[in-house]
Amino acid sequence: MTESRHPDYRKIYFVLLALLVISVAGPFVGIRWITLITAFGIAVVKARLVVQNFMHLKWEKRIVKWMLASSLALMALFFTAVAPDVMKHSGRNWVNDAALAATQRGIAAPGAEGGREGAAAEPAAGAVVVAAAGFDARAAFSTICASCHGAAGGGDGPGASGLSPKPAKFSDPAFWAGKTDAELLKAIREGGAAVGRSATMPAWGSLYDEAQARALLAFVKTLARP
Amino acid sequence: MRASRPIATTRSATGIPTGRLAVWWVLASEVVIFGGLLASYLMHRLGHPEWANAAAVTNTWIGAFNTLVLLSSSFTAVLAHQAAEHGDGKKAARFLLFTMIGAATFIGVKSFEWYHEISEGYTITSNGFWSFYYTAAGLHALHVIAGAVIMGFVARDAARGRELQRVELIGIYWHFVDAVWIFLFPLLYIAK
Amino acid sequence: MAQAAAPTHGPEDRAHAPHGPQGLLKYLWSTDHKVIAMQYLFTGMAMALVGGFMAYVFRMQGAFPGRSVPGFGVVTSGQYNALITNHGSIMIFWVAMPILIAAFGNYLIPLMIGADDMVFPRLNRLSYQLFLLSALVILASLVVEGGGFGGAWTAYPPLSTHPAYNLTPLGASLWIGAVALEFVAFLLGGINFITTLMNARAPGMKAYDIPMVCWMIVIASILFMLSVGPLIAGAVMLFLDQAVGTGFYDPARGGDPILWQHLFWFFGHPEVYVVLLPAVGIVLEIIATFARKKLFGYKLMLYTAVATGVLSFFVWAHHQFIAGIDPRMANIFTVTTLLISVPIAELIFVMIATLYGGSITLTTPMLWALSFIAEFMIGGVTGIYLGASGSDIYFHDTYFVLAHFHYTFFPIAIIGGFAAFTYWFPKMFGRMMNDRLGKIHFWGTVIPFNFIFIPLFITGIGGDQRRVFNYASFPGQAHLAPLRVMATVALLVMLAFQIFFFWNVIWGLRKGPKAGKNPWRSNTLEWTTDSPPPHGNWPVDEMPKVYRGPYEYGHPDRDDDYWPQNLPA
Amino acid sequence: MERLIPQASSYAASVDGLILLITVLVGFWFLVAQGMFFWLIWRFRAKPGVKTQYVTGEEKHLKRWINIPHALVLVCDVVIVIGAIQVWYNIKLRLPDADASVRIIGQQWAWVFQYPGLDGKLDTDDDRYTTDDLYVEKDKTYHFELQSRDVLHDFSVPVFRLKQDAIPGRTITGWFRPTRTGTFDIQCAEICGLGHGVMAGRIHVQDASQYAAWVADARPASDQ
Repeated sequence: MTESRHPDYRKIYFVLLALLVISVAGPFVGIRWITLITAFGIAVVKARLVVQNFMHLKWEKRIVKWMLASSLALMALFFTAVAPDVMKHSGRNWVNDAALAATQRGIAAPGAEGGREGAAAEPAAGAVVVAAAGFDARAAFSTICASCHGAAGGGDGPGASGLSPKPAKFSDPAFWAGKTDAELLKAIREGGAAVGRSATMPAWGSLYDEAQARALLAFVKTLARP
Repeated sequence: MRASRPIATTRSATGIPTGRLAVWWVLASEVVIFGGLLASYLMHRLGHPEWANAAAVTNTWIGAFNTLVLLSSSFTAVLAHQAAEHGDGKKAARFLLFTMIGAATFIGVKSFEWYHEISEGYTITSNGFWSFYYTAAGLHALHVIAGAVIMGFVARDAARGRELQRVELIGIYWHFVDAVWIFLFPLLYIAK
Repeated sequence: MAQAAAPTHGPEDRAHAPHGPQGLLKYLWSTDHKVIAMQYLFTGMAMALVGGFMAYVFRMQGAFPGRSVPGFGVVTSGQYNALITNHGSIMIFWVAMPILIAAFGNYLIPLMIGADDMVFPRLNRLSYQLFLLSALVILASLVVEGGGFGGAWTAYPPLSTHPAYNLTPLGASLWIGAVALEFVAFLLGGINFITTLMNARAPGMKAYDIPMVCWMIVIASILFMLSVGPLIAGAVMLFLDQAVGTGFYDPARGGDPILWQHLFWFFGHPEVYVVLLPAVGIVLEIIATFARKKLFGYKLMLYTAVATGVLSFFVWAHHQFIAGIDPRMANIFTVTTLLISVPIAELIFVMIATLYGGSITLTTPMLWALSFIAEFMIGGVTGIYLGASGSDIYFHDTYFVLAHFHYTFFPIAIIGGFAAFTYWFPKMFGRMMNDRLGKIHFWGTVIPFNFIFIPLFITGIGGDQRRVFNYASFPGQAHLAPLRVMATVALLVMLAFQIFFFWNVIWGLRKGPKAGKNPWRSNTLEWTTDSPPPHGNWPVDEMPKVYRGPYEYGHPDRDDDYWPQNLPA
Repeated sequence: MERLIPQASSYAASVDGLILLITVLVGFWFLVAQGMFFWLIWRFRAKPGVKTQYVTGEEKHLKRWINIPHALVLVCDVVIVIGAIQVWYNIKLRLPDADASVRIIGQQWAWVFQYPGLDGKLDTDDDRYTTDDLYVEKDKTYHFELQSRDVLHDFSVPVFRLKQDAIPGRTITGWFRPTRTGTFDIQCAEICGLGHGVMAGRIHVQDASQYAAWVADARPASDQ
């Protein structure tokens, strides 16, 4: 075992405790930059004391210092290069609408209890949903459903070739035999697996609410051929 | 060269004992694991001033108490190292025991704190701040638990005077866990 | 008794062979670095067969969409996505890394630096066990309910985080779990490699006497260690998003999907060099041996490799030029990306220069090593198109990208792997392989390889997107269909020729002539012990000492054209 | 390039020009290196009785053979970087004045296009929507606002040499100027789930009269 020196650990310990007291007391001054210094400046000093003396980095070979320094430097690099995309909410030719909206909501309603469960009703994915100027079931069908179920509901859309089991044929009367509205609505909003049919039928509940799903179902019924 | 196996483990071309070298490499990789998480947190925190509302809920006094506990446990860990280097395994084991008690206190206080926060409705899914809060502190707590368990084995050996060099190794790891908390404390508790 | 191989136990136990009649469990429990290397090697090969089968299935679908694939059936779009995702993940994480780094790193480092084992044999064993577990988890993820994860190996959220979007909640969670487990396994392995090389070198072996392949594996391990950390943190966040419902990457809840891309590529780009460098090291060893030449500028090459490694941390966002990062950042990353071509070009030049003045024998391993250089150059130069932001607008995520990285990964993992396997086979099993079968296998692999990916370069230039299971929806690409068929046919030919490899291995193991200690008349230390080396590598009192560098071929003062490292002057 | 895929936007030719520039510079080095490589293999094949030369690679006159190409590669890199940044600046950073605008919304697995209608403003009552078919006029500069409803998508028009990811929660602005009439493919170039392979759209570039006819046909969104 190599000989390593031992400083007076008790002294260092008491310095650490004193620093802890300062960092807790800092915010009571109520000035932002003082808080930042007492919080993070002191954290750096404390960590340095611990690393240098308790971990004996002071007496360690140079290569170890290089190892740790390079991992820290890499993290600084990571932060610098990623912050323009993640920390900033807008840049050249792009805007992070969702983050800006979240920030505004949070600042407008500081009493939102710091994010208590259910306190802030978040909108569904994509705060920038197209203006829902009246729901058009036909357009929705051709947008979403037709790629597999076919433009005329024949189960022959371009996506159908690769699917197994095959997508439902709405034009086929056999499909409608014994189906209830509740079951079909469930299939639209919760996916095929929810009603024991093909799991490749996705759940559209995030896109269509109950009323829209009903409108969609009403349209799909018009595709049935006698 | 005395002919006995294993040979590789006993060589030391760098002059640093192999075990200690390995611990430093473990820590270098831990630095980037925690670094990646904390860098991500920092970006979000700076980009979302509204998270201050959530941060205001955390209890600085509990955080400060836990910092005190970890600093003290680090102190006893380094005293254990000193004792081990003087060949006093019994004393080293006793100091390690103090450190483990510190770890248990830390985890106990942490569970108490989390229990209260969760019962008040602040869970990991509440919002971004709370997600990072539970993830970062949780990852750290896992390190505390793992360190304490390993320390138990080291202390058992040390009490019998065996593998005394391991007291230093677990100590280095423990101080690292301490240093991580030194940064987590202002990041999660003080900055409101 | 063999169980007592742990380093804390008595010395006499270690003489026992770790594997024997005690069965498979004992074999799995061995701490001998050679046994663990074999475990990695054969697990990697088995996974390569799985990955190869996947390639067969989705290439068949790509060429003949909608037809039933023999041995699989009709490929649905969900299955197609799962196949390409797991092909990519398996080939990189469960084939390239275990074979190049873990298997040959484990096998070669202790032998080449004259040690009896790794410095932490039990940690080594744990590393393999975790790796095996991760391999089982990824295989399990393919057959769970809902099917395997289909969000591509980059696993961009929100597709990878929301079950409603990816429809494979269980597959996605198992996938991220397997990847994270694999990272931990390689972290443990990497620590072992690094400390072994740093500390356990034979007496007399200075830094510049270390064989290049050891350096390369260790540099790769360091790169891996320093880059994977953020992704482990990111994987935890991704897993929590999937399993608990946090919103780290969910824009509607204050998260950011771009963050994952950065975390992923901060690891993902150095990862390319993590697998490249060991392959380069392997090729250098083989070239030096069969050209009977000292490497052209040992230090130059070492510094170049380090420079490549350092630069590789500065280029990651070139994978994200058009992925929504701020366009101003793209300029910076274009500059750094093209800068990295300088050390890579240097590396290639030095490899070529090593041939100058040599005496080249084209054995099977040498053919593999030389073809690595030739093929990798194609991968290297096509990378420039993608690193330059302006042309990447067009090429991003086309088949051009796909062909480009297969021209890097195929030479690295497959050619490099075969080169190493054929070169060290005599050492590992004590018998020679058949040169004629080896050459048939070589040409039967390398020629079809070019016929797979050159057509795909052209389809990429023609605008074919990756990860499209059926081009029926894109009439503008219809004229490229014959090229897709050509690539698939070439793949079938290449897969068929792999039979010669397995035939050769079996022939070599059963009937191959005895290899002796040093069949290639090479300098490095692993050739100074028996083939296969005994447990402990050398008798306890005959551990080698090192007197010179590893590449002293054709030294003017000697009659022999080689000069082993351990011969006293 | 032209043979494989037509150029149909104002900047397509500049992208192809950059690709050609890279091909020339890189192709030269590639041929030199491969030529040297195969020549060396042939020239220094093993011959009985010929001993290898002992070259350490430290000799100045030999090192030149590495260092000079090395410097030249760096020069080529600089040329490529300048070219690449010019093209990139023109397509992604610059935003020329718009004649018209359109909002492009990706969702699993379709494209929705929102046109400003007659008043030229988005998000008003006369906005028009189409799915999977985008109608634009030749020789007009378009600004697009790219959004996504669910996962990442990528709006890619190969004939325009245009590609940009759509990210949920963000709006990314870009531009294009069609220069050739016809109907071309729109692809999704970022894996977006099961239907990624069928997430196709078509862009109809029309001349002024055709486009005017299409606009005259315009009705409110609900009649689509």
